[in-house]
Amino acid sequence: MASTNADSSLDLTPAEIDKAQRHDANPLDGIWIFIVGDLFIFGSYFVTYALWRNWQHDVFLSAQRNLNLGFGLFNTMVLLVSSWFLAAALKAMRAADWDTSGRWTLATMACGLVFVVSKISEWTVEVGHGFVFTSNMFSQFYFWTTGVHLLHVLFGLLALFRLYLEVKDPTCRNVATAESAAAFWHMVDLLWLVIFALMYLTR
Amino acid sequence: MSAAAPPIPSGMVAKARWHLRHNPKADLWVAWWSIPIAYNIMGMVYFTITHMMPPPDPSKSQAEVVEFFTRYGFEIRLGFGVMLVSLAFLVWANGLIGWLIMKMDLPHAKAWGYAYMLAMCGGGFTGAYMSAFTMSVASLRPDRDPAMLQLLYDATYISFDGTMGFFLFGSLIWTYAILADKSRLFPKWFGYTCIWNFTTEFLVSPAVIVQTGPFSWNGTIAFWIDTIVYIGWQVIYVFMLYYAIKRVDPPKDRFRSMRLANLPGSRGTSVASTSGLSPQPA
Amino acid sequence: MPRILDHTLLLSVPVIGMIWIAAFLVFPTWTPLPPTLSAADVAAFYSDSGNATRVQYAMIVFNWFEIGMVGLYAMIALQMGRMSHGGGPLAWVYMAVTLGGACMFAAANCFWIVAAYRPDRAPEAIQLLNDLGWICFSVPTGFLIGQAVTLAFAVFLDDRDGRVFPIWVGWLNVLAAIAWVPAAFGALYLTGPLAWNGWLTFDLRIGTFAIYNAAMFAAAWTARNRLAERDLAA
Amino acid sequence: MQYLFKGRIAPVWLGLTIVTLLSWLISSGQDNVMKPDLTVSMAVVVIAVIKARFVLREFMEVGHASRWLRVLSDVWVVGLPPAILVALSV
Repeated sequence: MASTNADSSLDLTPAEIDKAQRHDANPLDGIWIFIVGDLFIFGSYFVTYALWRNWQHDVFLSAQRNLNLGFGLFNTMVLLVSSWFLAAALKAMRAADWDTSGRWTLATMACGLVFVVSKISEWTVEVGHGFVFTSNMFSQFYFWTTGVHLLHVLFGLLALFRLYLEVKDPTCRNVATAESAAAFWHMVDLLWLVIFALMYLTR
Repeated sequence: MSAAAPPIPSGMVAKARWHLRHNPKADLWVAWWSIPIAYNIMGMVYFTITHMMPPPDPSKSQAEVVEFFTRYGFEIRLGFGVMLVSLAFLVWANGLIGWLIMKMDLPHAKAWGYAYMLAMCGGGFTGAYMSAFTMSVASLRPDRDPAMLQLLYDATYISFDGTMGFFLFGSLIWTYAILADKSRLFPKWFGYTCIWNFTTEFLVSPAVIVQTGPFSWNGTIAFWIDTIVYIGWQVIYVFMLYYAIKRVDPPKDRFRSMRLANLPGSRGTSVASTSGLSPQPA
Repeated sequence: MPRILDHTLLLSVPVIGMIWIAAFLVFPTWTPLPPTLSAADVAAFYSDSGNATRVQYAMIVFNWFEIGMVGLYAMIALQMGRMSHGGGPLAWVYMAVTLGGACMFAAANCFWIVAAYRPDRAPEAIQLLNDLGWICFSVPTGFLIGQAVTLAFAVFLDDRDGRVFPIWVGWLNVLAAIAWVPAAFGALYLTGPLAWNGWLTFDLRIGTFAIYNAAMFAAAWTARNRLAERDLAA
Repeated sequence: MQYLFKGRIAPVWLGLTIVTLLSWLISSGQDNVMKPDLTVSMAVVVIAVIKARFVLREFMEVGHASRWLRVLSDVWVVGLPPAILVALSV
């Protein structure tokens, strides 16, 4: 059982510990593995959606009438603005202007909250019109994909909140963690751009 | 202390014996080995013996369900027999991970470790065992009323998919622990990959509502993408545990009870005289 | 406080063992219902008011005490913590698996109670509940096996010069684990030794369980005494 | 305010906004009648992925990141539209 570990020593050598720590040195690499994986997982969802759209084109087209393009456009703009604000927050942080950075982070979070509220009101309106998850194949994709995205938005808000706390506290200001949180938030924006195109705009 | 132990002999069995006797992490290593072995047995049971995976169509007619259980009845019961013998060893994996969480440098590490163990054991007990029972009972008498067979069929897959919350929560706990751990027992990037795992656990939930399409229990999204992500993550996780075990301190000074044995009133003999080891400082 | 009361947890074990045996005797049949009974026969068994009452009373008692061996297992887990791997994951694993076994027993218990609760149900439904009950009761020996193997492993890992449990406890656990393996395949056949009323699935499993718990009680009792002295000395 | 207009983020943001409005115009057409149109579908998908690449490069700063990351993100950007096109038209 344990025999296959036999030739390795019982504990790591200092060189091995060094190597393991260097591997870890950049926290950005950590979040990036997640982001790339998430992009590809979402990519597979998008392709699945396209396939079903192709198979049930009429159903999808008529079901798309239930969506409100205005809401979709508004949500897209809100997220784009939030990304812009966050990029400004990061620029301020790199210039060591922490107070301004905190304000822009708050502005980003405000945009995120607007998105959440807007998304939920959009759902409420749709459900009120009898357009629910089980209505048809399009509605399944729509509610599910936007729901998963909303989950990402909520996690992103948590990350931004933590970022804000760190910016406020002089003892734990750290550009590297800020960059991780920002990268995640921009990915949320990026995914929404594709979801908006696929759900609202395709014909 | 490994320096004082006798040299590692050659030969599989002798090496294994040496490690069991002298490796202070022997219990961790055996728990580690149980992971690839037990998961492979599980995979074999689900995919090749019982034909439970990939899942059959949820919208099967009653006649097709009867046919399914008639055709695979013996294999289903045999496969679940194998699984029931081996499944308890997955608890070793949970114990190992929970214990590693307890060793991390984060506030209330012990509680996080217990929470992980509770969540994962709960998921294993309900998700795997309940589906095994309903499936076995259905295949035991395929001449039952077809409506009842269909009930058992649904119960199998819905109890399998419907217990994802346990795994979701377990995974969430582990993820948090890794990301918050200051000792970096696991690399941070591995913590981020755990997020794939628990988010994909969220995503199977529509399978308990819809009967066809990509979100049903045999669908592209609810089953295939989820399973591919899970298996990929599982491979990473086995390697990460390997490095974590190498880095963590041994559970306990193995020779503590030997020292106790030297005390008056016990029947042990002196360690120093029998094995040439000097007692460790307390 | 009288000194004997220091040992309430372990002393509860033989008491609960007696209660289990009593409940076992109250159950209408000492051997399981044959799996080959037709749905009508199974329904008739539960419709018989004498049988139904005895099933219900036996199950109520099991329901009260199904987790009763927890004292023994917790005590064993405590001793595992004092072994040379103590502080590692094994003791926690041991506790988790014992809990799993009790949960499966509780599930079986509920299925039987439901079968006896409304005996005017369709015979097919009663038969289904009866099947579920016996399968849940007979087949999940994986937990018992996991329990025995974990403990055996801990005993073998313990250092040779100051064992917490003597080595025979390890071998007893290995033997018990082997004896429980056939029962995991108890769903394979409706007749023969592997059926849920066969000797491999029922008699061997129950017998081993009884002997195992008695022997482990003895082992835990003596280990507790010895270790108490040792701790006092330390 | 100064940070909003520092570097390239403001023009990039403006470009993304304009392109978003453009794809909305392409898709909505004259009235709200849903007509099947593969060209429109592909156009909005391609626009979305191009926007995604700008977000990756300008906001997420993938341009300065390690090589594997640049390569993988470009694989995603280049690979997604053809995959969706094939899925939409097979």
